[in-house]
Amino acid sequence: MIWVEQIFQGILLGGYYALIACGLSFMFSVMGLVNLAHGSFAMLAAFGFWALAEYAGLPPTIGWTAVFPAMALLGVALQRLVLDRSARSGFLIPVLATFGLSICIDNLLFQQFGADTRSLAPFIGDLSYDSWELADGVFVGKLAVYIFLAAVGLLGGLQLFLSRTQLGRAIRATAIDRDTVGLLGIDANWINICATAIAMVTVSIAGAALGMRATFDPYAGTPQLIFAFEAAVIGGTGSLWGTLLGGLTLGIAQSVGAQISPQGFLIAGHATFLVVLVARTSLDRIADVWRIFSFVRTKAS
Amino acid sequence: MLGTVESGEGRLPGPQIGAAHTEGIVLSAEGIVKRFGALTVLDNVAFALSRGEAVGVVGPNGAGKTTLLSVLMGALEPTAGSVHYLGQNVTRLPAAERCRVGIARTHQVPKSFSGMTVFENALVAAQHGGGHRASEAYDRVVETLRLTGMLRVANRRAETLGLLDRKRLELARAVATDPKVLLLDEIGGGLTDGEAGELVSTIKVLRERGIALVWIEHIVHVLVQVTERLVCLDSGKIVADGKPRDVMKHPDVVRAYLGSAVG
Amino acid sequence: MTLLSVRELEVRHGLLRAVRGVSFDVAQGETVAFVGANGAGKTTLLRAIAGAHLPQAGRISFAGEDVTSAPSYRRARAGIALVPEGRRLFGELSVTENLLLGLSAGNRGAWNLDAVLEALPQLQPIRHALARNLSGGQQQAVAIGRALMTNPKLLLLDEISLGLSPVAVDLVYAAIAKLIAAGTTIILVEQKLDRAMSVADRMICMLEGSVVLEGKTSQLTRDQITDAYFGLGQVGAHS
Amino acid sequence: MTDSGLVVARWTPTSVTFTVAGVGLLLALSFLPTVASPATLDRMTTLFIYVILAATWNALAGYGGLVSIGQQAFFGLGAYVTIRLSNAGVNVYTAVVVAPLIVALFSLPLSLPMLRLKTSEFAVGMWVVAELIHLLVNLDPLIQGETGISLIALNAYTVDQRNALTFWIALAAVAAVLAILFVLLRSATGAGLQAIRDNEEAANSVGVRVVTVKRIVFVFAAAGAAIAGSLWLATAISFQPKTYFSAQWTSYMIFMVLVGGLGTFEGAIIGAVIFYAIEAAFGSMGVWYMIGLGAVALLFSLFLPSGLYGIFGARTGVQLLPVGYWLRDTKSEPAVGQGKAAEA
Repeated sequence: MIWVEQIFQGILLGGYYALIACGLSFMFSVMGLVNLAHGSFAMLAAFGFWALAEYAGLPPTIGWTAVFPAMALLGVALQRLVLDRSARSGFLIPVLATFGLSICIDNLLFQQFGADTRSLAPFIGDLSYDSWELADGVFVGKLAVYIFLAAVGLLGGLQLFLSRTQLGRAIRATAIDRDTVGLLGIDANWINICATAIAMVTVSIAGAALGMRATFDPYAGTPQLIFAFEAAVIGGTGSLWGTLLGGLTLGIAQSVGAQISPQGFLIAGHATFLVVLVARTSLDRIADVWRIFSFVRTKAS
Repeated sequence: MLGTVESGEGRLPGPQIGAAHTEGIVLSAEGIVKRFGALTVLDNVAFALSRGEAVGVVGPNGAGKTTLLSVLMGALEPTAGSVHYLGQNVTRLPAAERCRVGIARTHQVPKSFSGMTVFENALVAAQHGGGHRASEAYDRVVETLRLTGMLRVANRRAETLGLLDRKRLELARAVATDPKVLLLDEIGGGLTDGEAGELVSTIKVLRERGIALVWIEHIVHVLVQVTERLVCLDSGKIVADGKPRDVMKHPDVVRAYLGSAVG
Repeated sequence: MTLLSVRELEVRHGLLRAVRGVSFDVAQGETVAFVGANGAGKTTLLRAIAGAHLPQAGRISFAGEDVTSAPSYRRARAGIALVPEGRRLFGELSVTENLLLGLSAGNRGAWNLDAVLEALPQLQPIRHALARNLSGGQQQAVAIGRALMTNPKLLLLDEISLGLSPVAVDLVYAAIAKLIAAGTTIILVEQKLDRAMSVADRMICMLEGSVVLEGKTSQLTRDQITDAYFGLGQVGAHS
Repeated sequence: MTDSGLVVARWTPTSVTFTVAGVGLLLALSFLPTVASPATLDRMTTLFIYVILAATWNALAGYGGLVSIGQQAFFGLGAYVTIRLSNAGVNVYTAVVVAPLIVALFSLPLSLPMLRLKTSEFAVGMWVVAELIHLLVNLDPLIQGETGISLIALNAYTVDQRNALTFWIALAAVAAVLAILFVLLRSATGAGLQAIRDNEEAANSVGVRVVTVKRIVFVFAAAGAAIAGSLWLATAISFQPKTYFSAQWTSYMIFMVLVGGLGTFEGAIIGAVIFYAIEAAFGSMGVWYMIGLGAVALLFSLFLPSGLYGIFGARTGVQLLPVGYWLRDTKSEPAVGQGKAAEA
């Protein structure tokens, strides 16, 4: 029973990971960019929510009307000033540029807000601790369920947006062949700006989720980035449903690991990630061996 | 090194290519199929190159010529079929190892080591592909650069070269690996008559040394000065193979190249 | 009436002068074919007209407006559509999705999804398939359909018979004949001379980036074109 | 070499001067403990550690194209293995020297799966490896989790002895790392490495065994980061996993190499010296110092991706260290093509 509960908690946790991985995976699939400042942007959004609630008395339920547009605008600036410029010089430069950017953001947050850990929980009333009792003694937090549903909704919504709308199709086409979309009347720069803005809104949602379910501090972006990466890569970068699956895998691995030992939480997550990564690259080798084998067998018969 | 690659072809009973026939063959491909997704670029291509022979490859754009070269070199693995070099199956041997045993290529779009000098570009090839050490490698490089007319720019960084010199550098680098088989991909495009003449005499020297050649080129009149055999590829199939004069008159070649209404 | 006017166009790829001082006009409703050997600059010329390459010198005006420095998406919106060499479909998108992207140009007209599927009936049964899984001929039809969806005033076709089986080429050219009959202005680049001559009003032959021969298809002989094609007919010398 | 009078030269007057000066400087520095204060020695040791970190990360990313953001794995392991060896009774300074070799051995099997990954997966994969190793080290009862442990065996030495010994080992290490890198870059393998940097596919088709060459730099970079870690432990004495396995170390490496010049031998050293100077001048500013570092890294990657030495090299054509080849005609000087300097 304890295992079932752990796995259930892992699934709910995985929902959060899918949420934080969503923007990263989206930007990688749309622009082929590895954005190392992803976690830092999530923290920036979380602090945005916190500051609005603390200083202006606007709870996150209202605060999003300011945070989302602000983050989207930041996305426009990010695309125009950093990503577009660095993406032209290969893989390495965007990685280094966003790395530098993340150091700036983290420390600016520290400069502004100090080392204290914060949480959005005080601003959302009962929601932060309310729960449903599923069975005798088995409780499930309402917030965790809502976050999970938000992840499914967001990933599903993005998937629908990408496959059903003209802008979504244009974003996918631009990801495949930036030069050719121009021939069809699509301004690739504008599309990439839209895509970055969307990614930044999803990052804001993830930042809000983190802030409500746990505590955060200016340097909390880095571990979030790692979790996002793990979820995205386990699920296969570039596939949104894969990202959900990757988030769930990571969440379950961590939950089960935590049950084994206190340190097992992180170790199991990292180990699962590496095993999946190595197994996937080894599949080619296995396929090779199989091909040679079947080649020999057909020759021999 | 080569022995570890094959998985038992030699032990198979039944009618194989006769020993007398394979004797002089240095490089051969059988039943090569290459697909990229739904697109079949090479469709059951068979091809054999004798020792010291020079073969020109012609055919319209998209016929699969460069893909064939990449399969022979090992840069691409065929979907089906096999490549043999000096009697050994090298189908699964990666490009670097094939180069070390004596197959070298040039790239259609020059891929120079841009931050290194011309001398250093060729030196990498002589040291790694050719297996030469120290001063022996230097001698090899100097000789190769002289032969390809690149000695005059030996100390220039490759990124400062013009397109024609970059193509020459492709040739120099391939030659510096001491190949037995040289695969050339459109190294003559855009040359003036004088330059084409120089290229032809360079290639003739290589032939005198016993290097076998496969040369893709669209400028047929340059090609025929060096090769005694032409292969025409169209839509991934070999449509003609023989003496240049016969191949260029072959109805399928005329159709493939110019369309059926002409000639 | 002149639809497209190209004057002294120069396009470079790095150090290579791919197009050297090319000038020509295309009238409304006309079909012009560019022929020439590989590397003659035809594809570059077409891409420069579509805005995929920006020229180093010269002028391109379309429907009376100077578009020389306009980016490709502006030209597509103005009515220039290129069916690029190698088709350049979005492989992970379905046939329908590829076609619908043509609507991004924002030009409403006779061509919509139904009209394209009617004009290119071979697409009807495969419209939900992913573009990368199609055969070469089917891909070519999608590429043409996608360009038509932008409702172009000028259609640029680059090597559309490349890598196609003879049957596929027949189908594609049947579609082109329909377009010409409907009054579409077309510039096509084609290695297969007979195909080009069968549809074009005018032929322009290029060699090493320059125009070496130009004339009405009816007034040019095949020998003239072949000579120009190979540069002084050196291949003919041995036969 | 041949009757034609063509000679392959590897040294230019500038590079001879610079190399002799460099070797001379290192030799002169070895006498520093006899004259300098312990504090000076300690600062110099820090500089040497930075040079080692920059030079080895540059070899990995700049030459091998392997962008790792997980080199702190080896940095931390270097320190951890030193602690473990010392705890097992090995002389503490022997442990500082031997630990990196053990870490290098460990990196060899690690390279098998890691080098099969694509660039972005490799970068992040290395990071996760570092996190995982960090967590596993925390499990060691000797380390007591994040509490850490001190290298108590150092107490057997006086402060002066410690400073001098650590300084000498650091000096020897920096000399060894630079010498190995120098010899490596001058060798056929080094030429192959530069070829991979410039065009991996072409390197493959002229016979360069790309994965083997990359494996050599991977292990070399691991050993370099490890000795930097063991030396850092020798100066800092205490080992807290969090400090040693911090991604901050990799961010320093990236900063130094990016500012100095990615993919150039000299650039990494220059970058390390600049970083050291910046840290000395602004390190006390705390957060604003970090913000400044981040901003400089961002600006360099956007506007000066080839770094200071890259700009210097492109402007002047001067080569300070002779890793290249130079074809000279002893009979008629101008017959062989224009030099790098002449054409610039």
